[in-house]
Order: sequence, then C-alpha cells, then structure tokens
Amino acid sequence: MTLEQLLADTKPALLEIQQRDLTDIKQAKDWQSKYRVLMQLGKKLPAIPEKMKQPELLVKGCESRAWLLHYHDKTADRHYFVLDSEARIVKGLMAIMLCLVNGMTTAELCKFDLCHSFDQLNLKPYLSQSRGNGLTAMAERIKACCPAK
Amino acid sequence: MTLEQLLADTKPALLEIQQRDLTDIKQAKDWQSKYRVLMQLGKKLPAIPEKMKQPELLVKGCESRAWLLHYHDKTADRHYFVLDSEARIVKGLMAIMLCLVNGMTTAELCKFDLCHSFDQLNLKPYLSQSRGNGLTAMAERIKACCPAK
Amino acid sequence: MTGFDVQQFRQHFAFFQQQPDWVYLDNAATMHKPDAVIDAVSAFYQRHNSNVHRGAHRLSQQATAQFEQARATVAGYINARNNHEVIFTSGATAALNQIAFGLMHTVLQPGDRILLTQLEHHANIVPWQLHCQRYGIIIDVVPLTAEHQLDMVAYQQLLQLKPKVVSFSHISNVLGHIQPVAEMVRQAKAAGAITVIDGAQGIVYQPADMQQLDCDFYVFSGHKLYGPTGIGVLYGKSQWLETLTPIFAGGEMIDSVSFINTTFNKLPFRLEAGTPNIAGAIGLSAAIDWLQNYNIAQIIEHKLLLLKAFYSGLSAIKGIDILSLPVHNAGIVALNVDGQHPADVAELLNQQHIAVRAGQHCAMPLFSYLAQHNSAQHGAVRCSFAAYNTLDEVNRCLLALEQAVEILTA
Amino acid sequence: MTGFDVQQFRQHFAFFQQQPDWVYLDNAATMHKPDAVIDAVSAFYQRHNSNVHRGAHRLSQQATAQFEQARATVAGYINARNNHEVIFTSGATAALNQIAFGLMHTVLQPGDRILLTQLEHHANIVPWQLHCQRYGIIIDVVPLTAEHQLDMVAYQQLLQLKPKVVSFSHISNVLGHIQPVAEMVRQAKAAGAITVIDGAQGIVYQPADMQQLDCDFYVFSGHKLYGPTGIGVLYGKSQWLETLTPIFAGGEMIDSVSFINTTFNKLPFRLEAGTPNIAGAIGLSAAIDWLQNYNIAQIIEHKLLLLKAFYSGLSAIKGIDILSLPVHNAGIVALNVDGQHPADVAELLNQQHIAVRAGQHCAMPLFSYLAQHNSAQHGAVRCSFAAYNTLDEVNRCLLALEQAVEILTA
Ligand SMILES: Cc1ncc(COP(=O)(O)O)c(C=O)c1O
Ligand SMILES: Cc1ncc(COP(=O)(O)O)c(C=O)c1O
Repeated sequence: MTLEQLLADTKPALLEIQQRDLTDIKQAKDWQSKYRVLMQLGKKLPAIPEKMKQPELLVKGCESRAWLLHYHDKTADRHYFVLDSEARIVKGLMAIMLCLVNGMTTAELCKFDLCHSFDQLNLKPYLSQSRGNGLTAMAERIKACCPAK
Repeated sequence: MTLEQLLADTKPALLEIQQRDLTDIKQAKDWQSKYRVLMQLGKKLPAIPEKMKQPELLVKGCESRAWLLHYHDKTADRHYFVLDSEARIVKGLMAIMLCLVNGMTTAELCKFDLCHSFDQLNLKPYLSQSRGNGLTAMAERIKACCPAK
Repeated sequence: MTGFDVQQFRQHFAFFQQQPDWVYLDNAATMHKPDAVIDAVSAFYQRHNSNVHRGAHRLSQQATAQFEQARATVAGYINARNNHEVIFTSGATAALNQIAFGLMHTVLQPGDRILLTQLEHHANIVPWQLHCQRYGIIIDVVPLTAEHQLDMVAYQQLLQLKPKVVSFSHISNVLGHIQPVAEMVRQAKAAGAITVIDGAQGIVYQPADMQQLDCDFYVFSGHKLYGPTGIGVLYGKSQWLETLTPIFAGGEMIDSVSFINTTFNKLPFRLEAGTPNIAGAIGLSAAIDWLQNYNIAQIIEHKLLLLKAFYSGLSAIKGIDILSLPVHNAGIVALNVDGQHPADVAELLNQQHIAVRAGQHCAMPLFSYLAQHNSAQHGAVRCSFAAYNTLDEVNRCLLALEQAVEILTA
Repeated sequence: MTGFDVQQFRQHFAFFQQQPDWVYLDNAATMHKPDAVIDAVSAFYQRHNSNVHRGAHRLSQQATAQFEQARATVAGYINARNNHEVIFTSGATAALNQIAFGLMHTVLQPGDRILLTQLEHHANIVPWQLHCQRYGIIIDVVPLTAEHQLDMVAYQQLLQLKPKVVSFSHISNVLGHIQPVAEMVRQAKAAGAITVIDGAQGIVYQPADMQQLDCDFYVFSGHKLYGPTGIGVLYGKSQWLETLTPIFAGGEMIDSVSFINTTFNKLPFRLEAGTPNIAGAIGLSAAIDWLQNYNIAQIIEHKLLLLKAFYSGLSAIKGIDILSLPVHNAGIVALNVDGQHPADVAELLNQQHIAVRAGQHCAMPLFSYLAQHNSAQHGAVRCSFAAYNTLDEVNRCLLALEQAVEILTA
C-alpha cells in the first residue's frame, strides 16, 4: 500500500461522509443515533497498514492512539491527510475533521476554525482542551501542517 | 568561668525573679509594664561566656539564637540549667521557664506541664507551636533532658 | 443492611447538588471534597492566612500552629510514632520521587538491587528507573499470577537477591486488589530491605497503622482522600527520613547558609523546602477529622455491597471481560467489552453521564502483562466506587453499560 | 493623589474584616487573598472537581479546560510566547530546584561556572550549591556596593569568566531594591549565559514581560501574588524547558513506560509529573484576572506614597538604622533599632498588632555582608507594604515603632 493509494481510497469515503453522514449527524434525534452514525464513519475510511504506522506519525492522545499522514501537493497548493485510530468513535470524529480540511490550500488551512465548524455540527464538546481522546491533539497536528508565519 | 560558677550565679537571680518579678508580671496593668519587667529579667541572669557557647548547646529558634547548658546532680537527682539568648524579651521569657524547672527531680521534670504554668502567668501565647522565637524549642530541649521511658 | 447512611454522607458534598445528572465513578483518579474541607481552606485564607515558621507575629504563629496541628492529625491518623515523621509534599508522586532520589548514594550504591512489582503505578516505577539507570542499580520486578495477583512465591525468591529497597502499592489503582502488605513487609524486612508502600489508593480504603505495618515509608495524596489538590504525605521512620538527601533545597530546610557551606535543619523541615501548601495541609487534616465521624468498617461494608451489586449486574451483560477479582477488592473494577476499545465504551458511558476512566491508568507495565492474557491490549475501562456512591448509581452504571454494549455491537 | 481607591480594593479581602485589629506588613512573606480567589477555589471543588488530562468523561475534560485556561492566563500575564512555556510547580522554591537540577549534565559540566549574587534568597542559592558541589561546578557571587546595590562593575568582570548560567532576583526580598534586570539579562546574554530570574518578589511589584525581558527562565510563587499556597510558576523558553532533566517522574509526564525503557511526554507535561495542584492553578489565575481590573501604574504610585510616608516618619524616630534605600524600592524596608535585637523590636510591634518579620529572611549571605557594615549582625526587622495597605496603617506602624523604641531604650 502506498500513500497515493491511501489518499485515493480516502477521497471517495470523505465525499460520502460529507454528502450523507454529516447531515445525518446534524439531524440525529437522539445521542444513540448520532453515535451509531459516528461509528460507521470510521469504518468507511481505509485503515493505515500496520507497517506504515511509523512512530513519528503517532498523534499522542492519552487514552487511544491515532496516526496522521500528511501530503502537500505543492503545485496545486493542496493539503491531503490520511488518518487512523484504534478507537472507533474517535476515528469517526476525526473522519469528520478530515472531511472539513482535506484538499484545502495553505491559506484556507491556516485560517480554518475547527472549533467553529464542530460547533455547527453540535460536536463542539469533543474539541475541549482535554487530551483525553486525542481529538484536540489531532486538530493541533493538522494545524501544525500550516507553515509558521 | 566554669559551669559551677554559672550555676552558682544563676541561683540567686532565679530566686529574685521567683520572689519578685513573677508577681509583677502577673499583676502588670498593661502590656508595656509587663514587657519592661520581662526585659529586666534577662539582665539578671549571668551571660554564658562566648567561648562556652558550643554549637551543640545552640537551641535553634528561627529568629534569634539561644543556648542551654544542663547539669544533672545525680546524687540528689536534681536538674539545673543555665541559658542565654541574643534577644532580651526571649531571654526574659526563658528566665521564667528556668525559674519553674530549675532544681526539679527527674520525675518532676517529666510530668511538668510548661504550657499550663505559662498559662497561669498569662504568658501562654508565647508557647505556641511556632519556632519563631525559639521559646518552644527551648521548652522541648529542657524536656528532652528527661530520660526516655 | 449496613449502619452507614449514604444519603446523609452524600449531603456533605456540594458537588452532588451541583452536578445532579452525573454518576461519578472515577474516584480512583480523584475524590470529591466534603464541605468541611472546602470551608476549612476558605476559613484559613479568610481568617488566618500568614506564612508559617517565620513569623515574629501572632498571625504567623497561629498559622504555624494550625499547620503543625494538621501534621499531628495526619500523624495520628496513620499512627506514626512522631509528628515529624509526617512530611508534607505536593502529592504521592512528589513523595515517591523524594524517596527514590534521597536513597541514591546514601543507601543505594552501584550494583545494588531494588524490587518493584508488575502492577505499580508509573509514579512508583519511573522515579526509580531514572535514578537507578544513572547510578547503575538493578531493578527486579515481582510478576503476577494468572489471577492478576502478585506471585508471592516469586516475591520470596526475588527477596533472596537481597534488594536494598522493596517498593509496592498497597492497592492496585487499576485492579483494586488489596495486596498482602503486612506479609510483604514482614518478608522484606526479614530479607533486610527498606520497605516503601505506595498508599495512594490504600489510605482511601482504610487508615494504615504505621506502627503495626512497620514499613519504613508510606506515601499518599490528599486529593484522593477527600482533601485538596497539591498536598501529599511522605511518612517515614525518623531514621530513614534523616538519611534521605533532600530533593528540594531552599528557605526553611536549612540551618545556616553561606557561599562556603550550608547545614540542614532538623525534621520535618529539612525535607520541606520553601513555603509549604499551608491551606492544602489544613484542608487534608479537615478531611481526616471529618472522616473520623464515620465508622470505617461500615464504610467498607457499604462499598462491598456496591461491589457485589456491580459484579452481579455485570454477569448479566454479554461480552464483558472483567480483569479485577471480586475478592480482596477495594472497590475498583477494570473491565472491557469484548473486542471493543475501552475509549469507545467510556465515551458511550460519558454520553450517559457516567464518569469512568479508560486507558492504561498510568500502569503500562501492568497492561503489557495483561495484554498477553486478555482483551486488554488497549487498556481497560475502570469503574471505581467511593463511600458516597449509591446502589442506585451502580444500577445506572450497569444500565448505561448495557446500552453501550448494544450500540457497540449493533 | 492617585486614582487608586485603596478602601474599595481592601473590601475584596475578607481577612481585613476578620482581623480588624491587625496591621499586616508581612506581605513579602505571603499576601492575603481576595474573595475572587477564595471563591474560585471553592467553586472548582463544588462544581468541577475532577482529575485533569486523564478523563474519558466531560467532568474531567472541563477540569482540564479550566486548568489549561489557568495556564493561558498566566502565560498571557507574563507575555510568554507559548502557553506550554508556563510550567506549574508547587512554588518558586520548587521551580528553582527544577532548574538547577535540570541543567546539571545537560548544560552544566564539571569545571563550568555559574554566577549568583550576594543578595539572593536561600531558594536561589542552596539548590545550586547542592548540585554544583556534587558535580564540580564553580559558583561566583556578585558583591554589593556600599549602598547595598549590586556592584555592576564587578558583574561585568565576573561575566568575563564565562558563566554558563546567571541567576539573580528581580527584587530583593530583604531590601526591596529593584535590580536592573533588563540590563543584567542583556549583559549576561552578550556573555553567552543562560539567564534565570527569581521573580518571587518581582512579579508582585509589576507584571514581567518575558518577550521584552528575554530571559531564559523566570519563576514565582502564587501565594505572594494574591494566590493560593502550593502553586508556583516556572517560565522557561521552550528550548530550555526541553533541555531540563525532570526532577519529578511519574504519571502524565511520560509517554510510554516499560521496565526496559521510558520516554517523556511533550511540554508542559514532561515537567509536571503526577496530579497537579489543579485548584491552586485555578486560584492563581483568578488572582491574575482579578488584579487586571486595576491599573498597575496606579498601584505602584499608591505603594510609593506609603513608602514615602514611612521613610519620612522613620526619620523622626531616634536610633533607627535603615538598610533599604528609598529609591528603586518596591515597598520593602529593612531596618533596625540601634543596639537592639530585631526579634525584640518585632515582638513589641506584635504586641501592638503590627505584623512584621524579623531575622535574616532566608538571606544569610546578604546579612553576613551587611553585618560588616551595619547594626545588622542579628538580621533586621522587615516592613513590607502591599497595595491594600493604607496611609493610616503606615502611621500606626510608625507610632508602634516609636513606642517600641521607648520601651527598649528606657
Ligand atoms: C526572592 C525570593 N525568592 C524565593 C522565595 C521562595 O518562595 P517560596 O517559599 O514561595 O517557594 C521567596 C519567598 O520567600 C523570595 O522572597
Ligand atoms: C497507586 C497510585 N500511586 C501513585 C499515584 C500518583 O498520585 P498523584 O498523581 O496524586 O501524585 C496514584 C494516582 O494516580 C495511584 O493510584
């Protein structure tokens, strides 16, 4: 498996999430339905093969591990990511994060406010300052791909 | 100067304090009068000569230094003390302490409640748990001359 | 039926009125504080605030008296021989670091051995590791039996290697298992070792009696014993406290300072550099005073009832893998839902306002052992019960767990 | 006339209502706490109490958010470049010990030199001494001028010995003199040294700007800045914090633990082992938030007024020997009554409900210097003023001092 393949496999998954699941989540009547959707999201993303999970890709969250691969298409100035997590709910939430930022230009990525977007999806509580579920750490890692001023 | 001499010089001073000054202190109308008496007490005790102030005699109080010499007359089972302090008020208070315990037998010393006696002289606040003025430390050191059970 | 009135007990905690929706089962991480503790801290600041051991004035003398009274209260609670055997630290972690650092050179020499166990909290592993590596001291580790108990046969064998120090926890913070500490201390002493007990969880279950246990060191944190954060206790026998090299140097702990030479003050001051957490110590002693209004045997019985109800409820839920044994358990249960990541289970409980913790609980070596035998390679969900928890809360947790399993395995 | 309303300011302190008889001039030892701080600590325990960085549940996430917000507040107050440059410790003493311990081996090698000054608090002397002696590092000391100021000519000369570390206090806790820290940092950096500032007294006088000062480390205690006991701040530039060997090892500060190998977590966690003083950090940030309602320039002006009144009153009392200079003074005055022991003077002030401190104020090397030149062989009486002190209190102190002199010299 190569990074190109992973990126290629991720794309349609994100598209599906964006077009179908996000609305489902936003409109979920109760938390159970929301979580049922969330747990499906993770499954749609391709898993990063074990041997590609290099230590430097590990995003440190306290209670579950996650990995992030970043690819910057310099010609078109587009940022692409692949991610994986041991925990399903976290992976689902991270998949949403990915939907929001995948393919962004550097400028877009830099000014992107993840917290705000999560808020609109009624998911804000997940982006607390806690490192508990690794979600904030993932958000920080994605933001860190944005070159320093 | 020898220990014998110091002990001999201390005795009449303590007698005078006991007979006159303690009553004055107990009956002092205001704090100023009480302190005027206290400060005289220290002067009545002979000073321990500098070269006798061995480090092991130093009683560690935080803010002023004091020294204690102990002599146990084993034949008569009587405890005698000499003390000195840099600070006058502390020395005065220690002189009172000395009046109360000098010449006690081991049994008397062991069961002696200094706090209670100070209370009766309206001096209790000075025997707080603070090491500030070294008074409590001095009381502990005197008590420590009482052999462990 | 116990004589313990949990509803009356609960009324002392403002937290439960403030957060009525929550079932708090993360007690092994930190406990809630009764009003008596919160009030004691506030009252100190409002009425008696002053620095200690320094004052030429009565305010400071009163603050010092309160602080030293707090020391006496702790010393009384653990039946120390002397008040100065109680050293206030910022927590159990700080206390264990002080011990490990303080024994290097003074007691431990290159080539010496120390003995730990497989189920220690990181706070009782990493301090030893860091210093031992540097000084060339060898660490041995007591393994576990198939039931996740300490292997006492192996323990005896390892003691024959003559470790100079043996350090182990009173109660495992992951499994809740109560270790046979009295027996372990006895054997370690017979082998000539200095004994250190990590009582962070142990002191919460039951007051430990230092003269009876006769260990050399015992440490715990205030915040796990109904007390404030930022305060902990390092108990040590005078002889060993005198031996420790202070990890912190500063104000009150020295006797005289020049640029040529510095001499240390006596105990407890030599190990308490700088302004201590005065309000923290006073809060901890308020916690102990308050706790002593209750009968500890009744509290233990109450917690046992909760534990029994929890275990029996768990047995009715499919696919639950329980890592903790119900016997000799202080009220901590580690579990997993088969094939599910503990973070997912905990998150679904969180959605239902059940507060538990998931992960490796700062005990990675334990989990690397458990992973070989169980569904525990990602850690576990930990439900830890306190005296203020109710049977109703146990049931709410069980229902929530059922719901979580349903969603996860749908 | 300043725009600062001291009576309004004072109303925020329950202490003054509780102890109306007292004039508290021991502010350099510890300060009183405004209601905002006491309430923030209570509110945390009542509503949000949970452990941080660990929770799989929202209560813990909220506690973590509050704790990290406290870090951000402190970072903002001192204008740090990054929140993770603020490490919470148990106090200034702990912070200085972490720096001294953490630089050994990693930066300081046998034969290296460090530079301190004659007027440091023991907390900025003894930690260096202990480690330096062990590792064979040489300590140089900047002497004082006849006016008890740092000798800046000698400082420049000592910098030519190329010390790897220069550590000095922002404001002397005995004399109150404000050091020329900006200039000292500039010169030390030009000489290639790492700069450490003991800001225990400095931060109380004025918020320090880390980006402007550009020192490598700056430390202070919460309890001297209207905050709780048991909390302190170690500011460091990321690069240097990364370099420090942690003095405490334990729970959150490591990344992975096995009995073979342990790796550290990133900043700030690698230097914050164990459960931190959560309520303490929240209380400190409440103090800073509250303080920012006031104009610091007006507070400085108010304190200057008090100082002027005090000095002018002192000049009318016979036999007073003042050790502190009135210029560049942060509001701390050390003095003696000719030929009298400072403990006697302080005790007579205490009788009149004036709270001051007497002794060597944890700065024995300074006093061994002062003793050669002054009536200071037994230390000094220290009157330290805070924003909440009033002109009336200054006058009460002066009257009490006059009374004390009268009794002592009768
Ligand atoms: C200049 C200075 N440095 C360090 C300290 C030590 O502070 P703490 O006792 O809060 O650790 C103090 C306070 O006593 C101080 O005044
Ligand atoms: C067994 C055990 N030891 C040590 C600790 C460390 O305690 P603290 O974080 O309060 O320093 C804990 C708590 O996390 C614990 O459960």
